[in-house]
Amino acid sequence: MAGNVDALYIFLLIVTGLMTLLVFTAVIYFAARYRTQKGIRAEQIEGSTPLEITWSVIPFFVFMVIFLWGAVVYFRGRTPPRDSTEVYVVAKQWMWKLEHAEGQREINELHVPVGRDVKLIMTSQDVIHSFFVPAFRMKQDVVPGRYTMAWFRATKPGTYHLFCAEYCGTQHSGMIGSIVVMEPAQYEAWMSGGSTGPLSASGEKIFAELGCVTCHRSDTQGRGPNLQGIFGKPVLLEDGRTVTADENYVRESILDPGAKIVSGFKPVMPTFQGLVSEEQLNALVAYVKSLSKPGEAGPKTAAVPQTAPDANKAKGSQVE
Amino acid sequence: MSDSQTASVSSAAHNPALLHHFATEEQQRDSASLGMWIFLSTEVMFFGGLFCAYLIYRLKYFGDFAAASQTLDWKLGATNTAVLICSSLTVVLAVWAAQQAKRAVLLGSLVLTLILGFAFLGIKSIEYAEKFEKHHVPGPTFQFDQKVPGHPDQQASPGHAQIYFALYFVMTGLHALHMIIGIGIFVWLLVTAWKGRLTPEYNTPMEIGGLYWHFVDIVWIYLFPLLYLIDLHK
Amino acid sequence: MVTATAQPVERENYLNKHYGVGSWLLTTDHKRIALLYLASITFFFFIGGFFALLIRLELLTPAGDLVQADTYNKLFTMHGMVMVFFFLIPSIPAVLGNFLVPMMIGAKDLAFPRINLLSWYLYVIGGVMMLHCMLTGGVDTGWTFYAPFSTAYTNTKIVEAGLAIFVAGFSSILTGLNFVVTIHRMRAPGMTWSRLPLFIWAHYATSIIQILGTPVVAITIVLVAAERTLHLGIFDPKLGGDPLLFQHLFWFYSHPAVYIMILPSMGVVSEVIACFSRKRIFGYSFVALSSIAIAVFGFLVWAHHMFVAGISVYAALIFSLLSYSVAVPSAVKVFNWTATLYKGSIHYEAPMLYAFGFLGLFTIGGLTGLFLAALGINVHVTDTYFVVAHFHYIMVGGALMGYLGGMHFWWPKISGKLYPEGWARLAALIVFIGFNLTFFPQFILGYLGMPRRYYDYSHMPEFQVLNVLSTAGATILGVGYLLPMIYFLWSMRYGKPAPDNPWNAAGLEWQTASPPTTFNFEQEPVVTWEAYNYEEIDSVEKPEVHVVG
Amino acid sequence: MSEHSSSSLTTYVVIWLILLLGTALTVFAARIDLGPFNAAVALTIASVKALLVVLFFMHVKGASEKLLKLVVISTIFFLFILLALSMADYGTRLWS
Repeated sequence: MAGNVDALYIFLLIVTGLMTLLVFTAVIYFAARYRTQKGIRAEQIEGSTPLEITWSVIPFFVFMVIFLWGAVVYFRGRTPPRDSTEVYVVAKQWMWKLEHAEGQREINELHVPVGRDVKLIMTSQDVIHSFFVPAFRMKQDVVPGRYTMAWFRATKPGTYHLFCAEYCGTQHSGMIGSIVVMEPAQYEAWMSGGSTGPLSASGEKIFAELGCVTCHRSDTQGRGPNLQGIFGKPVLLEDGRTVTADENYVRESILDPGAKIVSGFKPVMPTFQGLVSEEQLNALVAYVKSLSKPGEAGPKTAAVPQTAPDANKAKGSQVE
Repeated sequence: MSDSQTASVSSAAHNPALLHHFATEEQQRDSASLGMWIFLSTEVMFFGGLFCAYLIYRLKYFGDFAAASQTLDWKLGATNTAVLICSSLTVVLAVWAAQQAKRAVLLGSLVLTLILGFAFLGIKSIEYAEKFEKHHVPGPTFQFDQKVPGHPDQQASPGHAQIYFALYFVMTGLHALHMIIGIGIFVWLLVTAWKGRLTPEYNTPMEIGGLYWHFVDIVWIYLFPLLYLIDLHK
Repeated sequence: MVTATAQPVERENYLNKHYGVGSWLLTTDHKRIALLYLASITFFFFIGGFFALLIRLELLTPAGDLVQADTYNKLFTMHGMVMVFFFLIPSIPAVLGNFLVPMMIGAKDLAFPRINLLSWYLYVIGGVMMLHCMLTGGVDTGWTFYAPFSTAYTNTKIVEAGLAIFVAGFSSILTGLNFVVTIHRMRAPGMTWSRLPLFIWAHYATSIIQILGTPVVAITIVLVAAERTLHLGIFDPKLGGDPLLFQHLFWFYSHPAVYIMILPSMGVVSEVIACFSRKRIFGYSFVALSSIAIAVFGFLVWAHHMFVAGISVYAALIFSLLSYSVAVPSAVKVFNWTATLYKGSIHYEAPMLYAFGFLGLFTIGGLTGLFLAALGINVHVTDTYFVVAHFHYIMVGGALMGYLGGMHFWWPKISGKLYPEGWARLAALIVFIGFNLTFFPQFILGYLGMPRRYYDYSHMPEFQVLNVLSTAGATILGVGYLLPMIYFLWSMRYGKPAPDNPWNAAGLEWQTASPPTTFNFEQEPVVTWEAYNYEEIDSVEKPEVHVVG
Repeated sequence: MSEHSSSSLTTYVVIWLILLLGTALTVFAARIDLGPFNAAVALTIASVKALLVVLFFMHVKGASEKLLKLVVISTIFFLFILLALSMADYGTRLWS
C-alpha cells in the first residue's frame, strides 16, 4: 500500500513542482525583465479569453487525473481482501487494546506476520481516535458506537510506529505503540503462546451466558433468526429493505435490536447496550462470523485450556 | 447618531428620517429592505443546521421519531399554524395600511398581530408544560414509554426519542425566541405608528419588520408537518 | 488627480475632527471603526502569536519538558481559536474592508453605520469572553471542538468558549451583511459592477460566505453547549447520536471560513500588483468572477476534512471531486496575476514585496492542497504536520501576507503618514524567510508521519531536526511581525506626512485626502473611467513616484 | 409599491385562505396512508405555502428588481447544498 501512495505522491510532487517552477520562473523573470525603467511605460493588456480557457482547462484535466488516481488508491485501501487475518481494536483514552481473532491480546503493540493481509475491526470506548501507521500509509479514525475498518499488508519485518492521529485529550501524544512485523515462522511461534482460545470461542461462551442461545437457535424454531451462515449475506428486513450482515450490522443488532427487524420476526429482543463491554461485543461478532466460515460449523470450543497468558507476549489480558 | 451633524445633501432637508450617508430616501429604503432579506438568509442557514440534524436522525430513527411525535397534540400544532397564518395576514394589512395612510387599519392590524403572537406563545407554553409533566424534556429526568406506531409489539427507544425531543425543543424554542423578538419589534412599531411616524413616505420599519414576521411564520410552516405529523395515519 | 504635497496646517480629517474617548467608542464612521478593529485584532494577534511561540518552544525538544501536557493542549487550542476567530476572520474585512469598501465605491459610509459599530462591540464582547475563558482555565479540545470529546469528556470551559465564538460570529455576519448591502446600494454614479476594484469583488464574495456559513457553525455551537449541559444525545453515540454529524456541520462553515481569510487577501494583492506594475489586472472579469466561484464552490467541499473520519466511500469520492473545483479558480487567479506582470513597469515598494511573497506562499499552499484533496494521499497526511503546514501556508502565508501588504499599501491613507520604506522591505524579507523556515519543514515532518497536536515525541527522536528548524523559523517570523508594528506606531508620530496619492494609484480612495475627511469625499464622485486606468494616470506628466522614507 | 390598492387587499385575503386551506390539507394528508409519500406530500404543501408567503406577503413577486429573487434563490440553493451533501454521506453509509 505504501508503494501505491508513494507513487501517487511522487507523481504529485512532479506535477506541482512543475507548476511551482512555471509560476515562480514567470514571476521572477517578469519582475526582473519589466522592472520600472525611465521612459518606458507599462503596456496595457486587457486579457485573453483563449488564454483563460487554456489555463483553466489544462489544470482541470491534470486535477482529474490526480483525482482518479487518488480515488483508486483510496478504494484499494478501504477494501480489505476477503481472507485477511482479523484483529479487533478497541481504543480508549489513552491506549490501544488489540485482540487477534485467534485470541491473543495485546496493548499498544500488534504482532503481525509479514506478507499477510491484516484487517482491523476498530471501535472506541470513549472519544474519537485514529489508528495511524505512517510506514503503511494507513490511517482510519476509530469512532465510538460503531466499527470502522482498515487493512494493511506489511512487506518487511521490523517495528513500526503506531500513532493516534485524532486529538483525544491530555495524553493524546502518549497514545502510541508499535506494529511488530515478524517472519511467518517467528510469528507462528509467537502465536502459539498466550492465547485463551480463539475470540469466537469466548464469543460463544458469552452467547450462552447472556442467554442468546435460547432464541437464536440453530434450527428454525427460535424466536430470533438462526445465525448460522448469515454473516456477509444479505438479510431481508421486515420493512422491505435488504442489508448486508456485516460487523456493524451484528453490532447494531445487539445494541439496538429494534433498528433492523429481520423479516418474519417480532421485535422482542431487549437491548444489550451497557450490558456488554466493547471486548465482549467483539467476541460476539467474531462468534457470529465464525458461524459462517466454511468447514467451521461451530468453533472448536475451548481447544486451548484456560491458562494464564504469557506475560511477555500479551501484556494485557483482562477484560474490564 | 451623527445624522444631525450634517445636512449636506439637499434632499435631506425635508425628511429627518433620511440618514446623512444616503443620497435619497429610495436608496435608504432599498438598503434597509435588502439588509433585512440578507439577514433572513442568515436566519435560514441558522435554522438550516437544525433541519439538517433533524432530517438525518428522522431518517435513521424513523419509528422512534414517529412514536415521539405522536405524543404531541397535532390539534394544538395546527391551531398554532392557523394563528400564525392569520398573523401574517394582519402584518401584510399593516404594511398596506401604512402605505395607504390608513391609521385605524394600521393600528388595528398591529394590535391584532400582537394578540395573535401572544396567542401562539400561550399555546406553545401549554404544550411545553405538558412535556414537563410527562417527563419528555431531555435531560436526567427524561422518560419515554411508547410503542412504535404501526408496531404494537415494539417498544420505541427512549434514547432516540430523546434526540427527537432535543431537536423539538431546540427548534421550537429557537422559533419561539424569534416570536418574542418579533413581538418586541411589533410593540415598537405600534408605538411608532401611534406617534404617527409611519407615513406613506416613510414606512421602512413597518416593511422590514413585516418581512421578519413572515419569515418566522415560514419557519413554523415547515416545523408543523415535520414535528407534529410523522406517521399520523398509523 | 494632483499629487498634493503635505500642507503646513493639518486639514480637517476623520482623525482630528472629534477628540476624546467617546468620539471613538460611539463613532459610526467606518474609518474610525476600522481603526478600533485594527487595535483589537492586533491585540489578539499578539496573544495568539505568544501561544504559537510557546508551542514551538515546547516542540524544540522531543520530551514534554516546557509545559504540562494539559497546558500544551490548551495552548494550541487557544492559538487556533484566537487566530481563526479573533484575528484572521476579521483581519482584512474588518480593518481594510471597513476602511476601504465605502471609499472605493465612492460612498460616504457603509449602509448601516450603527450596525457596523454593533459588529465591533459584538467582536469585543466575544473577545472579552474568550479572554476570560482563557484566564480562568481555557479549553483543550483543539479549535475544532470535535464531539464527543468536547461534549462529554473534557472538563474545560467549552460552553464559555463556544459562546464567545457565537457572539464573534454574529459580528462577522453583520460585517458581511453591511458590505453586501453597501456594494449593492451605495455605489457612486458611474461605478458599475465592471468598474469595481477587485478588492470589492473579493469582499463581496467573502461576505457571501460570512452570511451563509457562519450561522451554521453558530447553531452547531449551540447544540454542543446544549449537549454538554443537558446530555441530549445529538452527538453522543452512547445515546444514539452521531459524532460525525458535528463534523459535517462544523466543516460546512469552517472550510469556507478559510476563504473568508484568503479571498480578501487576494483582493489586496490584485490592487497592489496592478498599482506596482502600473497596469490593469490581466483578465479583470475572470479574476472578479473567480472570487465568486471560490466562494460558491467553497461550500461544496467540506467533507474533505473527513476522508478518514468514517464517512461513506461514495461521499468521499464526491467531496474529493468537488474539492478540485475550487482549485481551478484559485489557479486562474495566480496565472492572471503573473500575466499582469508581463510588460508591466514593476516597482519594488514594500507592498509589492508582500504581494510577491503572497504569490509564492499561496502557490505552495494551494498546490499542497491538491495532495490533500487526493483521497489516497489524504489518508496518509491528514491530521499530520503536512496539514498544519498546508493551512498555515494558506492562512498565514496567504492571508497574513495580503494583510500586511495591504496595511503598508494603505497606511499613508489610513494614518496620513509614510512608513519607513527601508524597514518595511526588510520586514517583508524577514517574514518571507522566517515563514518558509517555520513551515516548510512541517510538510516533510507530516509525510514522515508526525501527527499534529503532539506534545511529546520522545519516542520519535528522528523528528527533532525538522522541529528545531521550524522553531528557529518561528523566532525569525516573530521578529518579522514585530517590526511592522513598531515602525507603524513610530510613523504615526515621526513619519513624514503622506501625500493624497503616494503611489500614484488608481481607485477612488486615492482621490481623497490622506487621511480622508469624515464623509470621505468633498463632493460625491462620479466615475467615468474603468478600474485600474493606469494608462491614463501615467500619461499625465508628473515626477516619478518615490516616497521612500 | 405605492400603487397598492384594494386589488392587493383581495390578493392578500385569497392567499390567506389558501394558506389556511393548505394547513387543513396537510393535516388531512397526514391522516391517510400514502406509504412513503406522506413526508413528500407534507413538505410539498409546506413549500407551496412558504412560496406563497414569500411571493405575495413579502412582495417578492411585485419587486422591481431581480436582486431579491436572487437572494431568495441563492439562499435556498445553499440550504439545499447543506442538506444534499450531508445526505450524500448519510444516504450511502451503511448505518452502524
